Amino acid sequence: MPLGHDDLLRAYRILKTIREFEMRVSKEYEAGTIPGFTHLYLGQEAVAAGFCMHLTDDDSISSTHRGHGHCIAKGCDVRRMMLEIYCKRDGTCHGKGGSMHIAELWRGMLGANGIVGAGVPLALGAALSAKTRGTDRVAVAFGGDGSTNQGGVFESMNMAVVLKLPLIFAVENNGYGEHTGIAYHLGAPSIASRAAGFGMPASEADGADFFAVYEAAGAAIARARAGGGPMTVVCDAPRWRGHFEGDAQAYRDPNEIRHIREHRDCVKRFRERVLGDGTLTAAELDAIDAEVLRLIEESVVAAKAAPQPRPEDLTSDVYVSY
Amino acid sequence: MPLGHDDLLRAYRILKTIREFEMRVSKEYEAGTIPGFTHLYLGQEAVAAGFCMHLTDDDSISSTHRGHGHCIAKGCDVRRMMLEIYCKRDGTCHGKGGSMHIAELWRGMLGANGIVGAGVPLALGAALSAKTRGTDRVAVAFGGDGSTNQGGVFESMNMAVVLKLPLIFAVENNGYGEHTGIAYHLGAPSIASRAAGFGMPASEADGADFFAVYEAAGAAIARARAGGGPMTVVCDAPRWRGHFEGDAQAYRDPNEIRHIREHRDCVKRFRERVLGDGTLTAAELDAIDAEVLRLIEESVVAAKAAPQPRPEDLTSDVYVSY
Amino acid sequence: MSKKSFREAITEAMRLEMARDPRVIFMGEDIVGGHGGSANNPGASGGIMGATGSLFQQFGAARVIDTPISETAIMGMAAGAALTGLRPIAELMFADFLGVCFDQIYNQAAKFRYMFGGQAKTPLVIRTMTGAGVASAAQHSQALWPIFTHIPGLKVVLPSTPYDAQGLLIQAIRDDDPVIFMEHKALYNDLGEVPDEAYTIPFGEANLVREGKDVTVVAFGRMVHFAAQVADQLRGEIGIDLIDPRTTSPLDTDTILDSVEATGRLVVVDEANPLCSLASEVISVVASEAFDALKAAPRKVTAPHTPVPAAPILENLYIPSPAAIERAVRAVMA
Amino acid sequence: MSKKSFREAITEAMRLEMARDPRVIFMGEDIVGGHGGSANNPGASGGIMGATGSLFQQFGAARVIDTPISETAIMGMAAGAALTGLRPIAELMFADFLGVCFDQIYNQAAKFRYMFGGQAKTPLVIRTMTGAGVASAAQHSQALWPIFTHIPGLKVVLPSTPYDAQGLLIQAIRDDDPVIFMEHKALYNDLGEVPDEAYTIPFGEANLVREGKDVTVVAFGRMVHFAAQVADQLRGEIGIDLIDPRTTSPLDTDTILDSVEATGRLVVVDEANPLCSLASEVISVVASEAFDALKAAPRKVTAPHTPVPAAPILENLYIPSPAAIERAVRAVMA
Ligand SMILES: Cc1ncc(C[n+]2csc(CCOP(=O)(O)OP(=O)(O)O)c2C)c(N)n1
Ligand SMILES: Cc1ncc(C[n+]2csc(CCOP(=O)(O)OP(=O)(O)O)c2C)c(N)n1
Ligand SMILES: [Mg+2]
Ligand SMILES: [Mg+2]
Repeated sequence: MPLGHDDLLRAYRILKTIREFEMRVSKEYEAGTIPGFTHLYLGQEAVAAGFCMHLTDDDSISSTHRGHGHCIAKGCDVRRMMLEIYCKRDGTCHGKGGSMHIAELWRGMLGANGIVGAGVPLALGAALSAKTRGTDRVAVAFGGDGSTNQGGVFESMNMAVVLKLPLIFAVENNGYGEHTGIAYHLGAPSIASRAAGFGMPASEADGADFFAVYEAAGAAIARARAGGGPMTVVCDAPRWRGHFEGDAQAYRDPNEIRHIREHRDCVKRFRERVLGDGTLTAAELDAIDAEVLRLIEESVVAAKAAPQPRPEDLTSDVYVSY
Repeated sequence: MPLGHDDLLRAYRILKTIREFEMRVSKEYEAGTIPGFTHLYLGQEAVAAGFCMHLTDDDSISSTHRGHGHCIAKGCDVRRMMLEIYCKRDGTCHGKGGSMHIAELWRGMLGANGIVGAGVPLALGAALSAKTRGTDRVAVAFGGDGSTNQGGVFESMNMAVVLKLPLIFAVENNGYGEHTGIAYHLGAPSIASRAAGFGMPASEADGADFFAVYEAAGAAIARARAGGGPMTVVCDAPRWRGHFEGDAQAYRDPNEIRHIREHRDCVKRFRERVLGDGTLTAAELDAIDAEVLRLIEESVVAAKAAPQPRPEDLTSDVYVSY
Repeated sequence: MSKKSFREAITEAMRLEMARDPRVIFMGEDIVGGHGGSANNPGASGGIMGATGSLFQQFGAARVIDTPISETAIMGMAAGAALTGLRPIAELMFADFLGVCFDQIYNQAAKFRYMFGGQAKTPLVIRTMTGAGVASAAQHSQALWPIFTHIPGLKVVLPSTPYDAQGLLIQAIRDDDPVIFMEHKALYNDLGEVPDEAYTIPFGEANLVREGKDVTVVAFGRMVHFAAQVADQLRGEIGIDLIDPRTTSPLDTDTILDSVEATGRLVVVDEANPLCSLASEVISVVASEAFDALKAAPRKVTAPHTPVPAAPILENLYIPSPAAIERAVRAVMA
Repeated sequence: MSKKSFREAITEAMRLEMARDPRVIFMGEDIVGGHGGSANNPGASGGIMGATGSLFQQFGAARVIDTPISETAIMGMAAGAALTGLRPIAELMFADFLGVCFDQIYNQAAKFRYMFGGQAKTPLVIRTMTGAGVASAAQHSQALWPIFTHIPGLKVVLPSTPYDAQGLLIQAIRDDDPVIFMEHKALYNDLGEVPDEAYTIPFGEANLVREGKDVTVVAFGRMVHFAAQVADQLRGEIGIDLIDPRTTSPLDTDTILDSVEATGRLVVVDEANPLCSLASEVISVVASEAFDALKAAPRKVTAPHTPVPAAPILENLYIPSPAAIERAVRAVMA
């Protein structure tokens, strides 16, 4: 899976799109134009990108409450995502899901999820589909460090090993479950060693380094595609913002945030590396930057102006038939 | 914790009482005098005995659907247990619990449990009580090999480590969860290694050997009492009967059952050892045998003749007040 | 047509649909049995009710999947498989176990379609054993259908006969929404005439079990038989219009309302606990929508607000009895 | 007396009881916050609603216990602690999460006393956030009290004011049965006069919020305020007897029946989904037990049979509105 020129451009576009999308959502949220509450993926972009670069629309991912990045990396329509975050009629979910439930099923994006850990058994099901049909498709279950303490996640680990399913547990360790640090909530020496105890390989990668994630994810996905069964990949990923927008973060040392923003910025690192080794040019990157910013700007403008759901939408789509 | 003479007599009495109790329940069940369904502890006696010999009424245990042995080892009133199995008014639970829900709370027996794995979080709570009150009490959560695949059990393992609770996970590996072998249902190399992955020590013992269980349990319990936190002890224990009484066991090789009955009979092995090293005499053991048989006989006769619950018992004891 | 037990009718429904549609798969604990056992003969056991081993022999391990005791993973796996193009049947051995996996049912499967703005189809069937009557005590005897019925996005089926079981299960498997299919354990050995070929019974269409002009009796699941017994006993004296809704969600309120319009009297019989139950629901619908037709206060006959006791003598008092139904019928006639 | 918010009243109830009784402990996710964080200051966060950090400062880590995200272990731990002599308060952050831990609540805590033949006391309080109204979508907005109310062995509390919240929570903590204490998230900032010392409000005693002789309106939780608004608007024209049951299990049916005996008309307002709901339950009880008093068909005003939509514009249509309540009141008067 060496990354060609186009791959690198695509990777950068994903990283940058997530970054700018989330920066803008943060700003708009603060301005009070977005309903509900929202959890941003800022700082963790390399994880979603590093995994999804290996996936096609036929592969599935399940996601979390912090799902925007996974959606973008999996190729979801960014304009419709923004419409959804604004709960508008033409959003991905017609305004009925909002930030925490964005899904694009035909693209294999099985939904953000408001229940911690609940996406994992769903990805298990996608992996079962893949195996039952005799395909080489895989499923990736994204989840946070905190989510790895949920019973359903453990059950899924054992089930995936027992049934030898093509499922990758992609753990995003950002060091916190809400306001509680991993040093407190995790009894095991590490998430990876605990996962390995279930009888599957587990690797670790620097989640602020796209290339490291890409490599670790690629190995796990290739193994699963070849029938090797499940694997866990734990990525250390910095969370730039609070648990949700509006979180005062009194539990964090401001230096921690400053440090990760300065030294563990995956977009900046990507840029530096590809410019450093000459695989991409500044002009190429700047062009993407400009396109991304335009896309986000247009998305927000459109979302604000877009029509609301209609009253009759309240009762539609509960069932296929009833 | 060396076993003195009285300890050995007590241990033997427990082993023998469980054995004869279950043999008789099996017989009576086949004769159709016992309502409902029932799961027998036959063959696994050394596990309950080996653990409970270390416990007092102030320590707690949680149990499973296969709970008779745990109850007896924890000191529950055998006559009232038999009454309960017959669902009679003077049974441990006044006939409202039956075989699967026998509890004697004041003795720290927190109940058999019809939901696989569900007793474990309850024992976690007992361990929390012990710690919160500043006592050196401990809790033991009994569970089968199959139960270790339940989410709530995993959650409890992590929780116990995080809160450093005096809880011992006593796993009774009888090789089967209902009709499915552990070679199929367990993805990990072993139950102990998976538990160790949670950040606690895990040991293994021959569950057909009372002395081996006693030693392993003693180490774990002493550690917990001293504030060392949770531990897992996995005991290999043979299941003599089917999953429940009436199970045809087509999934088992008759030789397997024959083999374990001949070579892994914990009562026989106990007898041979204490007679062999001269710590107990045949007369002492025979006396206990006779007493136990009389107790069981009397219990069954009494249970059969005992009065049924009264109609008004149907609606009593739902709440303390309502 | 042939005589089949309720149990056989269910197996037959699965067999017919699995043969027809390769997307139908079946998963659960010990639905095959024997994997990893010393006799090494998967299928030897065929499920705790002995109903499904033959499906494994016929369709193989890729489509009849034994699982560890991990209900959250099972239900989530089934829901995820349904989202990605399969049509899974997942067995929850006892309905009582919903507590360890409810999230995957009501927050996930039931809500996908709505949350995702109509994108999702979740053709998932959860088969589960329910009900009291075999001295299995508080954690293996519950009804729980009011809980499932409360949840938008779920369909809930309560068959009362082998004929209905087969037709409703085939309908459930072909249905594109998540369906909870509740099998009363006291009915498994009931026999009835059942067609050999596939047929479906639509959801939301009640069965008029007996016709009568004096009292409308709505009964669910096993209670249909108790109510029918009472209807037969009272024939000539009191005419009972006995309605078996067959599905509680959707609920065929039209048939119930039409009947009450004619009889003016209503008794609802439900084995579930009384509060926020189907019995309350039916009475509420009738009181709100057929108020003028009602000639007497409607009555419900349900289990008491207690767990299920182990002792058979108490369990018999717990379960609504034909005698209690008769008393209620006479009371509304008074 | 002092002015307190609903949120403060809840914290105060816990504080008073924890100070009074050393057996009372409190556990949940992030109820303290800050453990293991880089600022290393436990209590810095004080719970997702900012309500409980001060309890940690006052009572320490042994009695105010932060947990991993493991609701089954939390609820089971609380139930086991209650069985062994403590009086735990366990927080389930959102009621919507009951799906991952329901077994420990309804098969364990709720059934101990009955299954064990009266041996057990389970003085457990589960505090949980509930309800729609803040655009939190389908998995963070549910009512779900009908499900808890259905279960024998549980008590269910739905406070509507700061005063009631404090008194009912103290009652809950002193109660020897498992209590589900449901806090509506749209009420947290409501202010009210609340005594500074401990007081209790008994369970099963409704509050008569407004008196009137024309229509009985029974409303739950947040809906009490909407109904009161309607009662005030219609004063002079239509007299509304507004009843807030405060607890749904036990349910004060006497007060409701007495009122309907006087008014002959009934409207029930419930934010929960409609099927097998409290609204249905109340109508059913009244239709069965005050049939002769009823002058018109009772009506219910509930959420529709749908999940909670994210869009505020839809959510506002989802939640029963004062306008819808008024329409129902006028309809039963017609
Ligand atoms: C079952 C459940 N419990 C609790 C919550 C509340 N909650 C939402 S996000 C979160 C923290 C999740 O932490 P982690 O998995 O590390 O993800 P992160 O937010 O760090 O990305 C919690 C506790 C929930 N949504 N679902
Ligand atoms: C949550 C739950 N799932 C399934 C069952 C049905 N069941 C009862 S016992 C059992 C097997 C348990 O196996 P194990 O833990 O090894 O205990 P053993 O019977 O071998 O003692 C199963 C699946 C249950 N009671 N509860
Ligand atoms: Mg995290
Ligand atoms: Mg076993």
